[in-house]
Amino acid sequence: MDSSRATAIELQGVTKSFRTQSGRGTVVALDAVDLAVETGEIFGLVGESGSGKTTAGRLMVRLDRADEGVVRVAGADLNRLRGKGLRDFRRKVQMIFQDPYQSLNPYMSVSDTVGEPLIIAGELSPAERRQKVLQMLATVGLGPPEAFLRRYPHQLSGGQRQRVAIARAMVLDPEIMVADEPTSMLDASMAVQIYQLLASIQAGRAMTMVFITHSLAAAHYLCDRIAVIYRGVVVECGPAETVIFHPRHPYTRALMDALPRHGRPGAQRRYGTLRPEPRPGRFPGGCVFFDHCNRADPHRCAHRRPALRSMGDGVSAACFLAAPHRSRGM
Amino acid sequence: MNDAECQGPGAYQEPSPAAPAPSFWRATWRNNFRQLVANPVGRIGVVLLALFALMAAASFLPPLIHPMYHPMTGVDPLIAHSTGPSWRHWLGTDFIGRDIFSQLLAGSRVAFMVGVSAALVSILVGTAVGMVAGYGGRIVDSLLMRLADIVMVMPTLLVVLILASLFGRLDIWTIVLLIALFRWPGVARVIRSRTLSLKHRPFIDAARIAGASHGRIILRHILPNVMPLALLYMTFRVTSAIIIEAALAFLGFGDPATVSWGMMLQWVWKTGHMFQAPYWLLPPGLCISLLTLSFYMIGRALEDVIDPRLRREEPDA
Amino acid sequence: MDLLTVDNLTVQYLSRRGCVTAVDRVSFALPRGQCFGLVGESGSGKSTIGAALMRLLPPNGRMRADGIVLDGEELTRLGEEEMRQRRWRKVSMVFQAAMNALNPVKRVEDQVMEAVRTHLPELGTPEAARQVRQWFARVGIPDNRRRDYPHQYSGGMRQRAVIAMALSCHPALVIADEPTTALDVIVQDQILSLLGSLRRARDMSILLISHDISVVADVCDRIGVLYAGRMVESGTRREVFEAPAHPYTRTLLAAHITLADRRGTPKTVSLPGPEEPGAAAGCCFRQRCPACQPICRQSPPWHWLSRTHGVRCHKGDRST
Amino acid sequence: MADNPGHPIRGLRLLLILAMALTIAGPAGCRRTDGEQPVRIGLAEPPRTLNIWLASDANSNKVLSQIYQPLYAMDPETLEPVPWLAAAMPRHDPVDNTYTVVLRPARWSDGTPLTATDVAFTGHLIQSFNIPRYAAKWAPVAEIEVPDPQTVVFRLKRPCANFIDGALATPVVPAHRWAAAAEAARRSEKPLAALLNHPVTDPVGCGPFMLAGYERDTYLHLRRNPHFFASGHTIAGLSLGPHIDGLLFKVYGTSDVAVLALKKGDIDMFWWSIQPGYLQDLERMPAIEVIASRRSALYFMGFNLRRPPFNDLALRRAVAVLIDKAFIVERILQGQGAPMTAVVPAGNRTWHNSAVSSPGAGLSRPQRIRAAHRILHDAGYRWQVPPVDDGGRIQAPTPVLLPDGMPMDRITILTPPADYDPHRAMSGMMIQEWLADVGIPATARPMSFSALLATVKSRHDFDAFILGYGRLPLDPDYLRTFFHSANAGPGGWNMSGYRNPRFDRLADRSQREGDPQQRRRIVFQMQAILGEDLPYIPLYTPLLIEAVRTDRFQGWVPMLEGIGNRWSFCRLRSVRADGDRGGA
Amino acid sequence: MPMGRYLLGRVAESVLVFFVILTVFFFLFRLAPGDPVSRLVDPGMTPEEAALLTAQLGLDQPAGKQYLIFIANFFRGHFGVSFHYGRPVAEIIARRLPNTILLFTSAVLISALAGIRLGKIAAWRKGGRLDTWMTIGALVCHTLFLPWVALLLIWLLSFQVGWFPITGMISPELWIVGDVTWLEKGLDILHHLALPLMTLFLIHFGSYLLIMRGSMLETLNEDYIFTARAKGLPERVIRERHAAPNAALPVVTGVALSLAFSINGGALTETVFSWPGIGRELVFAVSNNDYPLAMGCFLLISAVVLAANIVVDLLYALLDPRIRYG
Repeated sequence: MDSSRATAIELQGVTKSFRTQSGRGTVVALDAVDLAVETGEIFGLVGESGSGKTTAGRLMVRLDRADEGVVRVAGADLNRLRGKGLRDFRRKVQMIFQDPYQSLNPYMSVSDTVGEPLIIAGELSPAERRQKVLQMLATVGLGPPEAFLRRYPHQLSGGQRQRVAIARAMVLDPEIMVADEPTSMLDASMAVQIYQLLASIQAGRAMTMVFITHSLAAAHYLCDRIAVIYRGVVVECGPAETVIFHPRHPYTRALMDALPRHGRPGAQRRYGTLRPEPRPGRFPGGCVFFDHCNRADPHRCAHRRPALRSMGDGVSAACFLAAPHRSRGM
Repeated sequence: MNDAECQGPGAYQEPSPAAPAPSFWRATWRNNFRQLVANPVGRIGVVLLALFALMAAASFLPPLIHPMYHPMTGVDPLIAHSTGPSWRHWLGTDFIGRDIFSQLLAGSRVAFMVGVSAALVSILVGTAVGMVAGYGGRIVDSLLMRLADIVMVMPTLLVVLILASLFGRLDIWTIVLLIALFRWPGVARVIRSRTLSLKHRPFIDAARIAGASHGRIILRHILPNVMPLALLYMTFRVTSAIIIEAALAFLGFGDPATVSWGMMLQWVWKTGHMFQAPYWLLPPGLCISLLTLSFYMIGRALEDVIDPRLRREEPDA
Repeated sequence: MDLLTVDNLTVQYLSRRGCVTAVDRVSFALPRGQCFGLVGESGSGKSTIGAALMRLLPPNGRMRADGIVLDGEELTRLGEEEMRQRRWRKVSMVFQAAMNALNPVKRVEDQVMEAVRTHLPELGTPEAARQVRQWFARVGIPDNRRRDYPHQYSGGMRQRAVIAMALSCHPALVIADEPTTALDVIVQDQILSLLGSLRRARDMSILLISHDISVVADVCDRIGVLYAGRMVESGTRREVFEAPAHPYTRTLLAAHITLADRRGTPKTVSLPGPEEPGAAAGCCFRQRCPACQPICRQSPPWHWLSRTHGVRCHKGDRST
Repeated sequence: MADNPGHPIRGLRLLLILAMALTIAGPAGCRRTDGEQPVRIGLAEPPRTLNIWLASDANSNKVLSQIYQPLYAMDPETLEPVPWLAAAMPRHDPVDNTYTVVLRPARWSDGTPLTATDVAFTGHLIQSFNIPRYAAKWAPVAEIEVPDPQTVVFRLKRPCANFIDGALATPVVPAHRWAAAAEAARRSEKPLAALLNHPVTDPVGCGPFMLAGYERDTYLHLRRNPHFFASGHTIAGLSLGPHIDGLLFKVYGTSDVAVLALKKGDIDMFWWSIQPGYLQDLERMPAIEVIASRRSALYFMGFNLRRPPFNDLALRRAVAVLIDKAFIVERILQGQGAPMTAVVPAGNRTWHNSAVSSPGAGLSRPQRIRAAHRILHDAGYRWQVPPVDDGGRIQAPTPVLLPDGMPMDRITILTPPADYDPHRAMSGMMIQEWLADVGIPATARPMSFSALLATVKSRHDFDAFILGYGRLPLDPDYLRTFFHSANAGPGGWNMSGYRNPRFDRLADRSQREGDPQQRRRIVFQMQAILGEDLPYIPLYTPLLIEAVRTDRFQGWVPMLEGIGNRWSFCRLRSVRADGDRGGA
Repeated sequence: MPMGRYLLGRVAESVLVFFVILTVFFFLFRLAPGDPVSRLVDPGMTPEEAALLTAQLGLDQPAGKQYLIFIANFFRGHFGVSFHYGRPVAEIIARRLPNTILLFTSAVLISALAGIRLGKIAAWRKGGRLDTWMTIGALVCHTLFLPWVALLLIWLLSFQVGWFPITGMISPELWIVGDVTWLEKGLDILHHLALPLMTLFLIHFGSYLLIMRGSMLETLNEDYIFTARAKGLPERVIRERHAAPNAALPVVTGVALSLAFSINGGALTETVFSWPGIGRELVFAVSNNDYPLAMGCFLLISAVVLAANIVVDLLYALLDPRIRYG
């Protein structure tokens, strides 16, 4: 990677916790996370449900605010953003949501939905706005666009809805786009189309994109670099190709092990880093993966949390046991 | 089993791109109305309501025919006491010789007026409070909801009764206002919880990311989504407003210048005709029940149409 | 000897707008001890087949079949009460949304126990309790968590509990309807291997219903591909994966992203073709089919490509 | 989803069984006892209290008047005072202005003898605590002396025309029962409140009955007082018993239910005015007798004479002409009353001036409009379109213009709310319409009773009002109270603000005039003046309609204010056991 | 422990709400136009006497001071003295309260039981004829105009048929006799209870039926009901053990929420049936301008509703493990 490229998104020591639903406890969604996304790349955030990847995405677009740490996006410190600064920021950073059935207001037509950011930005005349909306609809592959203008979400299929959502996000030509599992609710054939659409849009506009997903395959398919996140902690980060085919962190390896082998049982080597039974007890100060880790050192890993260390090849991993030198597996 | 599976292929019809989609709201309305009358409960409700609407509309006619058919001040010059049905007075006359049928017609107008306007006000207040509380969260939410709690634990009829006895001068609009002011918390609660769930829906997040202001989010995004619910609650509020007004009038705390069904019952009652004049006693009571029933039935049926999974409202009155 | 044979199963739903056919003349056979995977996208009718086999369609559902034979017994001829007794005892189910499949106000163990006591009353309470404990051990739920309520479990544990419940009466057939859809990769892997090992240990048959072709590929011996309520292709795993005969199967396989794919690699995915109403007649896939021909306006017949491999396509005989 | 079809019924069956059980429980409740046969009386509200000093409500009085007795009672025929606890009419000494009263031998219901000390105690109690409703009557009394246990001497500060009707008609309470309570009250922070709120559970009086039971606020049982002084005596020409075991007061929340109870035979008398609607039905029943009594009641429309527009006598006259009292009586009261002419009700035969007449009596609606138009027109009122055109035809007028050419502001007629008195509320509505006939813009507005009183009595911020006194005393001293200019201040009873020096002089004289004939002339004159000046327009006196069952008890004594009087209860006899119980 | 803290919070909150209501109504009563003693005043009373009476009732003080006195007394357990009865409000309420509790609890219990039972069945047979008629019947019952129905019932069942006593709570003829056993007295009260109970039942049970039906229908759509069916459980077990307990939960809340409304009806019923309870006393006090008593009754009713809400929260936690262990 070219280290001279500018940083579009930067997270430094970001911590975020939520109250539980009953309001009696708190859940740490992100725990002192450091991340940097470079301008113009597609950055993948990979993790299981509840790992904090969506929280990270929401912090980046300032839907939530960090409890601690600095979130810097498009040159703005999000903790200090308000008023005009926030309005400018909203124009530059957009998001695509997971569930297209939920992310469109059922009572707004397609033209209203896509045109709303333009109305809020308040620059174009109604006629220009209509032109722009039509143009965007065509861009996302909804054709003929005129036919979709007066439709409502319930008259659209899932794939079409997600395209509308993408059109809405793109209508202001943002610099940065956060896509939060945009295909998890879609059938596989639709998902591929959405991936291709995102890739082409990104390539055409040199946009920075953060792609949040639970699927290593999708991350590998789309991303330049990825970060694997587990229980609110980034455990491994680096170029997609390297992280996936030469994982350093035991958790990443466990993920690879668990991937369906697609009709070829035993086709891929197992790392065997996952314990069959989790270790009993709680280890609040230790490594987040300690209780599931087959390789862990009970003395070190249970009590101290490993920091992200560079492993070479642009990869860094948060594990005491990962070895930088033997870069081709254990 | 999810819905899409049940529908199977062919359930989802891609609209033809050539034909412009029909107006969403009109189509929704027509469709909902069809569903409403498809339900036997809804059908009875609609028919009854239409009947009462007709009565209310017709209430302007009798005084035009002859001044003695004025529901409040028109007395039959020949009749000075309550009489049974006749050609001249279809439902008979009350104790000073007024025509009961014209009173009944006027009563339906008053009932609509009271019910709909009280419901409208309470729904407006309730929806506004609910949306602001649900969307505002934290302190705003706590304050508004405590206020709602306070109002909610008070039995409306008794409170209005107390206020009526304290302040005396209750005209029908004051009563309407009072009923409305004590009947919003239930709506506010429901709208609030709906708003809370909407607030975490991604389309609200999407609107925020698009830069929408709070006002815009509430008005453009939340309001349309809570409207059907508010509408549904309105039918229930109409019934409770009618019943409370009737009870108030029956107990003698109503507006004596207004011929409402409750007032008619009070006249029957206070003049000692309770068990002597069934032609006078039965119609207003039946009308109160049937009109509230019609609204209630429509509400019930609407509930199924709008969203079968909506939490059902505690029936009240 | 097949454990289950389904012959021309049709399911229709009556709605206000008329009758909707969710499953259209589907036939398949499941040999004893094997795992049969039903794959299809949403709306293909795969879950409906599961419900129809249990005879648990919603009130507006109507089913018709030339025969559903389970373990030598014709299910369609059974009365309601007889069918009730067969459920769980002969055929049980693992559900998609394990979160909601358990009654939130009853303890998990009681819910498993309930099934055993209903269907194996001859066991007696102590013996039933012992067996239930064993099942919990087998699926890997710690002893001290048996008496918990469902909401206290994690997603994976709930799915394990549902599996324990499904197997507790030793059914011959388990219908697993999207058993891992809501789960994470690692847990999914664990659940699938658990199902697999239990199947081998107990010599059960599994009907696995999933939209995820990779899950089916991992577990199943045979695979049936559903599209729009029709079975378009079925065969052994190898046959379907290595020599897909139906254009839809090929689309499905191609659309699935694996680690072998990269942004650059071209993925041929058919876009929806021109929309045309009245799709009921003819091949159901015709509007999305890249190789659609005039003959596709007629309903395609079922071609057997091998003893196990069949396809419903006009070009079926030539496409291999 | 087949289910046992009998199932839904099971839940109902349970309820049915419960309902049946409750029905069967009935006979226990209906069990008649052979022992006591009290006269069962329905009341509309529970008696407020058994403390005589707090008992300002009708229902408490109904009960307590059977227990506590005055020195002089009212003759049912002549309505003149007759000696009751007193042995004879008082001896009046005009020189030092003293009244000497000798008591009959009598005992309290606990057996202790009634003495003059009790009477003096009662007087002192009222005076020292300023007990409302009694203190004013006792104000003229300067001194009470007890020369011997059977004699009381009252020394008055000034001549007082209604001393016997007022102070000497006060119920006497036993000193031995009240002394301690009075002493305790005197020491407390708020003596009067303490006395009024003193709980009385066992009132001891010397009346025909005494308290036997008071349960759960649903009934009150009085038993015959064995020590009743008048048993076997003949007073006011009536030989007295009582011949019945006792009185059982039952409370019915609404009058229609009470009437049902009467029809069913659950009560022997409903001691409350019965709504005319029931009459037809009740009169048909052989076992029920309906008795109509006259009342000493005044229902009137009052004006605010302190400010325009009703400070103008012409306008008041016009209103008086417009009001169709016959309509109100016939339609609203449904014939159960009489139009009222003078301020003193016609039932008060001694003091009513029958020479005063209603303006416009007997006129038809158009005649009234014409008459009112003429009065107003002569007084300078004008219309753009008058109510009567040049040809004498009635037409819809434009709002009336005052003599100064200004349009008349909308005036408000305050009435009590319908729950309190539907008749007055409805009369207000009708008057509003009648006034509209000549273009007087009036609105009838019901107002809570207390707010109404505060407005007209204290704040004086009103135009006109409709009020009534359901139970005026017989002595016409209230004329002075209502219309003397000294009472026109805030809180005073001269709510209209009526000021007429001539009337004031007459009123002052009437209070001191000892000669009944002379006093009568003065009172008649006062009524005539009021009839001219019209600060009030007397509207109607309702009749009191009561219904009793005649199949168990007979012997009711009709009287002004109804049959529920002490004479009735002392003379009632059981129908069936007439012979053998009569002498007991 | 968290449950305990939560409960404490709820109680504190309710107490706060209670005092707000108390304060608002206190000043409302004081601000109202009109003189509360006016009802006690008759023409025989001079202005001086009226002023004395006002002072003796403590009404001559400024409202703020009266409020402080009221609050101070409130904490000492004195809720004021009724203008009308001249007795402490607490004493009057204490006498009426058991009657109201008897009528109300039995009405709510019986109608809730019946409503839940029938609602369950209606939902179970959704769409059937039984369901349709039950729903319509419930709606009709629910929308009946209470005082009207009450009077008709009295006329029909008490007067015409003669099954029940006309109104009231006891038959005095029976009670004034010395030798009546407690059993007979109890039966007598029950006999009087029947008709008001029936009225309240008619009005309430419909609403419970409808709530239960709705809740049950919702529950029947849940996945675990499908699971239970798939498990081959008998239908009765599914309905009684799986669906009904879950469906009954919201009904419990419904009962608490509708309590304030039921009290409206309760007051009307007590008034029509001369049932010596709180509701009738309140209506009576209101029309007699007996502010201390009206205020006392009203505060008591508010307190009961507030307490009921807390009880329901507790009950909910007891019935729903998701809350108990959440």
